[in-house]
Amino acid sequence: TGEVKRFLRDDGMIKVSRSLKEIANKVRITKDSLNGTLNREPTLEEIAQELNMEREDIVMALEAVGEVESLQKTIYQ
Amino acid sequence: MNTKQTNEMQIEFDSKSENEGFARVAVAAFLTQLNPTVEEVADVKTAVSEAVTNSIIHGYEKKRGKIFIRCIMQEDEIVVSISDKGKGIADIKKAMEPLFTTKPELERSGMGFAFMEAFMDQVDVISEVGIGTTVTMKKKIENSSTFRVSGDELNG
Amino acid sequence: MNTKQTNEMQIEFDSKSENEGFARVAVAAFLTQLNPTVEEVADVKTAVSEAVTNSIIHGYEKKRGKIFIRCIMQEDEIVVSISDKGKGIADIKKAMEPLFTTKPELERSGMGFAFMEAFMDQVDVISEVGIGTTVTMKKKIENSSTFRVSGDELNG
Ligand SMILES: Nc1ncnc2c1ncn2[C@@H]1O[C@H](COP(=O)(O)OP(=O)(O)O)[C@@H](O)[C@H]1O
Ligand SMILES: Nc1ncnc2c1ncn2[C@@H]1O[C@H](COP(=O)(O)OP(=O)(O)O)[C@@H](O)[C@H]1O
Ligand SMILES: [Mg+2]
Ligand SMILES: [Mg+2]
Repeated sequence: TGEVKRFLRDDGMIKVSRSLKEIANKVRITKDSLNGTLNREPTLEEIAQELNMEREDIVMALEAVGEVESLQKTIYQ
Repeated sequence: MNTKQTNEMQIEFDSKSENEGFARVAVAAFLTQLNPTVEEVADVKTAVSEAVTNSIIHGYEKKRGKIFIRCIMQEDEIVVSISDKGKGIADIKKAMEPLFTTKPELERSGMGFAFMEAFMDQVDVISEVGIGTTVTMKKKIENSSTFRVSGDELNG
Repeated sequence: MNTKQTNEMQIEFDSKSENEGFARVAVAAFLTQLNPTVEEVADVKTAVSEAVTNSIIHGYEKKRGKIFIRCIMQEDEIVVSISDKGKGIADIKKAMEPLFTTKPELERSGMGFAFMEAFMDQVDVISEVGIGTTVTMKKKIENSSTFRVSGDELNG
């Protein structure tokens, strides 16, 4: 089965996945740069298009690096 | 004729703290269909985390039980209900007061409901002692492009 | 005495192609508890995608129905079942042959089951015409640290 997988991946039928941390970093950079050009928070779709990814996979990558820090910002500021 | 587009999902899982992350990502992944910002996703995740943690810690007191999540999206709004069949809440009004807790040994004590109310537009709690608790939360997504035109782009 | 650690979840959602991404990520998020590699996660996501897409396109033929996913983790193995109450498969053996398809107009025609078999350790199909289809897939996670002590590292 290893061969089948390799064939499918080499054929470009399956996207080779990058590490979640790598994706999360790209998401953050893209989000910040879009924030600058749009002058507002970008939507997930805007980030997804820039990175050629699905919105759902972006959410999963963000979870991996933990971005639940908006808490302190809102409550304790 | 009802022209409103809706979409719905339900999850059921064991009341183990390892599942808190799964529950929050599942709801967040579903929410992406409303095209939220990263901040809006984080808000919903935080609220879901707090409600699920409450079901695990207070509802089932770490014994094994089932937690149920129901999500409905209607136009630009998401409605998330989190339910348990645990011990229930005797005084809901008191339970929702900031800093009120029956387990003072925990971190962020007594701020769970305050967080849910801060991050969501609306929070409603139904509970009965010995029967269980349901927390229903709503949030409008500001720049929502409502639903995706088709899922075909998924294969792109 | 059963000392095996298990964990279980179930999802139910509308058979809309927008939900394929949600389903794939929900299963992947649950799977992270077994500490899989990036590649193992990608394998499971691909297999889930194919099975869910089949239920939407072939099972319900784009009409609205419910799709059910059940995931059980037992030690280092994940078992994922994807079910629909759609039209069912008359000849399962034939359906599973590479390149066999009843909808030749689709992309990657006839390779769905081949993908599932390539990416998972085991694929079993139960189906009855007019009743529905259940695809059950298993995969061992090689370097599984079995269950995480807690989900807290997700916040790390
Ligand atoms: N699902 C639940 N089942 C039973 N009791 C609950 C539940 N959720 C909340 N409570 C009660 O409400 C109180 C306040 O909850 P919360 O604001 O989240 O603070 P904390 O969890 O830190 O105690 C809890 O201490 C508990 O007594
Ligand atoms: N859930 C399902 N319900 C009904 N028929 C199905 C289902 N899944 C697969 N099939 C049948 O099996 C065939 C092969 O499936 P698959 O290998 O995924 O290829 P494809 O989806 O490209 O046709 C389909 O063309 C269809 O006839
Ligand atoms: Mg709490
Ligand atoms: Mg297919």
